[in-house]
Amino acid sequence: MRIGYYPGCSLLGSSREFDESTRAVLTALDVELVEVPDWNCCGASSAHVIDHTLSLALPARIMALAEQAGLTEILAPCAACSNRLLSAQQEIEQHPELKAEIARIIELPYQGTVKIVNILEVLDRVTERIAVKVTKPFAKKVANYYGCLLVRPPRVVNFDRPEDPQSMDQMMKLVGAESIDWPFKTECCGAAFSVTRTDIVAKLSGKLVEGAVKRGAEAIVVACPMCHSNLDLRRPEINEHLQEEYTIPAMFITQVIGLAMGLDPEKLGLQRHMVSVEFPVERNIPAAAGAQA
Amino acid sequence: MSRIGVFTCHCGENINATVDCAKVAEMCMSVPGVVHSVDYKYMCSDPGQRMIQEAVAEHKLDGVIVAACSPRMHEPTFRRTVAEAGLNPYLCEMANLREHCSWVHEKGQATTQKAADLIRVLVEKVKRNQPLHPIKVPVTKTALVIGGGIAGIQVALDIANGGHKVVLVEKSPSIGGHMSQLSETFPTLDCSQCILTPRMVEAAQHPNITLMTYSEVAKVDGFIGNFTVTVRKKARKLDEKLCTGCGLCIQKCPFKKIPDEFNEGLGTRTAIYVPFPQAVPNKPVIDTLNCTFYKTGKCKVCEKLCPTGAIRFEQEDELVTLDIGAIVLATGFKLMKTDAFPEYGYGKHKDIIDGMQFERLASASGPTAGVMKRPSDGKEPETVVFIACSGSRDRSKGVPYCSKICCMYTAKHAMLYKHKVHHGKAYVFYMDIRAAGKDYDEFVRRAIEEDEVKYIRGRVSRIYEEDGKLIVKGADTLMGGEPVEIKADMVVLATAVQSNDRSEELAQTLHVSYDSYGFFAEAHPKLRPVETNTGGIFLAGACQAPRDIPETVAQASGAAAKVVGLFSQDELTREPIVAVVNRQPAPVFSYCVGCFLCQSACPYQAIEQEQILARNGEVIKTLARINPGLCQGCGTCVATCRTKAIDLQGFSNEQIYAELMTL
Amino acid sequence: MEEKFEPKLTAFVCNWCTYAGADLTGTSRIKYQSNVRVLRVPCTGRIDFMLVMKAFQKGADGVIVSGCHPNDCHYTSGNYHARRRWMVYKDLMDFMGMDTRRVTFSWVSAAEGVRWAQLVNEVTDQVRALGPYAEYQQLVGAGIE
Amino acid sequence: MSSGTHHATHADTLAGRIEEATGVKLAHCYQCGKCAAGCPVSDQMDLTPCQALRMLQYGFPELDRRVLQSEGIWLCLTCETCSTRCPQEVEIPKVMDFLRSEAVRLDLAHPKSKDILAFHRAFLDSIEHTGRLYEVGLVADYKMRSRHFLKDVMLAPKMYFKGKLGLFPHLIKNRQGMKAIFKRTTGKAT
Repeated sequence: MRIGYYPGCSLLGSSREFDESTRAVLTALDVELVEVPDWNCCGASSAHVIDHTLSLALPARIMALAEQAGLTEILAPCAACSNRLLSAQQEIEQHPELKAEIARIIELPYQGTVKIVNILEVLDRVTERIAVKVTKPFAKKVANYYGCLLVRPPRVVNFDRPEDPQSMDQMMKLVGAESIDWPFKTECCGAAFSVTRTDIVAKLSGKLVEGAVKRGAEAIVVACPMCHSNLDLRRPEINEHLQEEYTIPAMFITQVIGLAMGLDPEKLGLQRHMVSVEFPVERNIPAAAGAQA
Repeated sequence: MSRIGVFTCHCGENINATVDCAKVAEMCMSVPGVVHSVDYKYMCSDPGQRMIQEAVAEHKLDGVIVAACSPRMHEPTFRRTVAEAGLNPYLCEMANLREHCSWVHEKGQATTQKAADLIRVLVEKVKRNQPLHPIKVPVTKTALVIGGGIAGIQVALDIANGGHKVVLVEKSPSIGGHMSQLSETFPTLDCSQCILTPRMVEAAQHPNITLMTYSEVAKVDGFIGNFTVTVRKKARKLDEKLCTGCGLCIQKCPFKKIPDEFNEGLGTRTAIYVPFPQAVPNKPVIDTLNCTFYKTGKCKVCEKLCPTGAIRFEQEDELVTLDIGAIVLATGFKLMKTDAFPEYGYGKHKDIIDGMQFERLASASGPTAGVMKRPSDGKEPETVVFIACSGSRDRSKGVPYCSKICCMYTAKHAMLYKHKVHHGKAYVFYMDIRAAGKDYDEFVRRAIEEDEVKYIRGRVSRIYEEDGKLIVKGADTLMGGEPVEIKADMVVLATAVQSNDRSEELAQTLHVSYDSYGFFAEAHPKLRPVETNTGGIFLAGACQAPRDIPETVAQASGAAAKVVGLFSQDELTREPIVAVVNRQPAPVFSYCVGCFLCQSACPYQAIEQEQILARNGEVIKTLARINPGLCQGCGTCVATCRTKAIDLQGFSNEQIYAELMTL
Repeated sequence: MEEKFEPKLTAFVCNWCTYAGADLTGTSRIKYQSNVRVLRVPCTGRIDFMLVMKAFQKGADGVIVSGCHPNDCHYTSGNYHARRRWMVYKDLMDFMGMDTRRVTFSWVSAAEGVRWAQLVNEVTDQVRALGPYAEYQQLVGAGIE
Repeated sequence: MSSGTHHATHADTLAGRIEEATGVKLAHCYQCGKCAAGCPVSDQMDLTPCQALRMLQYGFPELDRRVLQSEGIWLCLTCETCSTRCPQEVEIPKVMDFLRSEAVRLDLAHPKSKDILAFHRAFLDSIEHTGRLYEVGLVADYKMRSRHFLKDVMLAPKMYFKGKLGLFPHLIKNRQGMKAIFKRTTGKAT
């Protein structure tokens, strides 16, 4: 299987481990990733605040480049990126007069024919291969955290059900984990306020961490770099807000699957987390030195 | 040679002001075939009508044209006038000089000319008018009522008391419907079963009513006064004549773990069961999907124990054919299920229930004997949240319409809860309180003022479970949308009222229209609310739109009155404006070539196939035949017919072409 | 002196919507041009387009066909049949070299008295502008039908 | 049969401009408050979403102005919870986007939006120049704009040692093209 790949900016920097683990796991599953040439930032949560046309043009350039490279599908592991790409694609589709305008702005022909898929959709196609490769079942209780952008707005993403989604839970079952039943699967973590309104992030993400721990989870599994950085990088602020010392790690779904498939934790970028990925019973996952946040 | 009389009316000054009526009368005299032409101030007045009748006799008229107002106004008047003078009423036509001429044009030569033209056109038509006779159709004076809830019971009793036979068909094992499940009723809080069960018994014992429970309508043919209905009587696996309803079989049935439909899944029942103790008829049925014998081939405990030997495992469904004169649809509604609400947990929380489940919890005959216990652990709920408009007025995930009954029953539920749990707290989230009805708003105010139910104006965005409580996240829009969070023990969703399962299928079987939500369509939203567009088929209750008990009963009596009115005649008279297929002497028989294109065009299924047989029984020709009982006279088949074999009486090709020739 | 051309218009209208609508125009005393002659039929579904041809043959310069709005047909679906037939007929008319601008297909409900007056005025003006339909009448006169 | 005529929303009101730009018709909102009930930050807003929509429904200039000046519109996280649950399918996040850009355009933005705007501007500047987000540059730029020099100062070294912060930007090849996109949309080339 061969598929276009749009890592997005976060996966080059603050969420490198998502890129590393995605590549590691998909390579092990014989999925070939073809990076979109000379890709740019999708505009994230900033472009649409400042200028609407810009928020369409930036994703359109990425899709146009993919078309040029002969790609029919793009995997965008970052939930925010895939959401931006999908929204822009649909809006241009609904307003045909925009198509020419956008093509002029980005100086590239744009068809809008590339299919945008998220990491769960790609993993779902290779469940049989995953099942075969699971050698070290991830026998932990996990809280699956989907966040906002993977399932919302349903009219745009058309993926899983918008409340209480199930796709991650099924994937976790496949690799031996037990998913807790919790109500915060799609509650917002504070998203783009990570830098500007850390107080709000501490409160919203704090509710998630607390809720997961309270229900016995040993790890929070995510599929979005923004969610991950709020739950991981912002843990000190969360703990301060809650007056607690929560050490439950937040892991990317690809890291969990990678571990279950017996891949090298270092290749999965586990050492990069601020909250170390350590489990009291199982000791075979080496915690990187100085990983205590 | 025709002898036509033309009578031009001044209508006071209404026509005469712009049309020179005397001139028109004079001009008409020169039209070939016209032997008499006069004008008069008021043709519809007594002297005017007498003038026409005298002229018919005096001039031996064989056609009359009254040039006056719109035929939609006075055509029946003048047709009656000529009929009294001994002329066939269909030989009288009206020229519309008022609405289509004098009122819409300026005074002048052109207007007078147009008036004369309008008459001239009709002279040519009347020359070709045939005497027509009203069509008489016999009436079978037996009504079929489909649905045995309060609507169907009321219709059946009213028709039966009017002296006519009624067959009441109900798909479940007992009549009673949703009303039998209710605890108390608003706005009086009287016990639902106490007022309903006497009616159920009365219906069962009425000499004019035949109950067919556990039965469904399979097929309907025919037309008003003359329907042929096939009913599928589902096998109860029991000889109803032998069964005494002693209930021993039910007590001893070993399989007792089936979710009980009557208790909305809050209790269990056995595989052989009656839906509820007061069921009518009080005869059990065997649920073959759950019965151990049908699953494993062993058991038959009921058969062994039955003192009268009434159990019949081998019994099959039976088809019964009935001759019916009128049909009343009273198939009721269903409630949207709690699993339709993503943000309220897709129905996974046991303590989030719908309104009907609350009725069973509050009912003295319910699974808790009327004691407030929540479904998950049987504890008494100390805080209950009621959410109105769950799925109603929600174009996104529910239905866009208002379900009408929820405001009232939610107030009732909150009140009943407070009466049972005095120290409990009841909260109602609502958007608007729609309590228009006698004593309705007073009832809601009582809930708020006397029973201290807290009403919060806002929708609930989310419900989830935390530490054994249901966290209800709403907002109070009367406080600017301030978020409100309530930790509840139980949540009751007033879920939307929807049309019953398979109502579209039934509508198609009966050829009645239905709206996009599956509710049956009335013939006119204001003036014909209990009729359908199909003659002889009427509506009662919530199968037409959400409605409460008083409205349902009123509409049921209205539908019954329509049926009794229909049955008061031995024959139905219909306008003879119907299509006919022409007949020719053998060997042609008809110009019809049997393509049956007309059949697909006819909106009333009025076109049948007729075989012309030779003496030896051989089919010589298959022709279209129009059933005058079903034909409504639209003429679509006439325009569709390729060989011009069909014509429409009163608007025949000959007549219309003749009209055209004069223009 | 040549007289000003006044077109002859024939209108086929259904009894339940457009005829009643035209009645309402009258009761509302809304004035319109007097060139139209109305023929009442039960339903637009009754209108065989041979009738329209006949009208032209007999000297009509324009024809109006009007009935109930879609979904409002007194006979449930007669107007749909009329609409379908008109779509086919229009192409045929065009193919035969007849002027399709001379037939106006419209919906006027029983509540649209104003609309009926507008329709008649619009069509009258339009047909007046087109001039007499002499071509067809000459053809018919020459025995070509 | 239609007895009424369709009126266009008055384009001179904010509601009219919203409908024109986003296609969202504010008259659809019937004030049920479900948006405010589910919004993760409505408790911190000076105007809750339903309140803001209510004010806009009037079409009064003074109410339009109050909405544009509110802090609430800057707190919207675009999490789409409201639009997903709205029974009337009102796409509130689209409205919020438009309100923010109007507030900036008319110079009415709430003082507290300064930091949030500074962040978005720094973010976009970063991609305008490099094509991709340059996180170190973004943070430095944001600090300059917001004047929060010491905030998160301890986080960066940790991230650097985890390999999460690159000291140098990732440059895409067609940077001229990126600049052109910005020039053609935001209308400024910096």
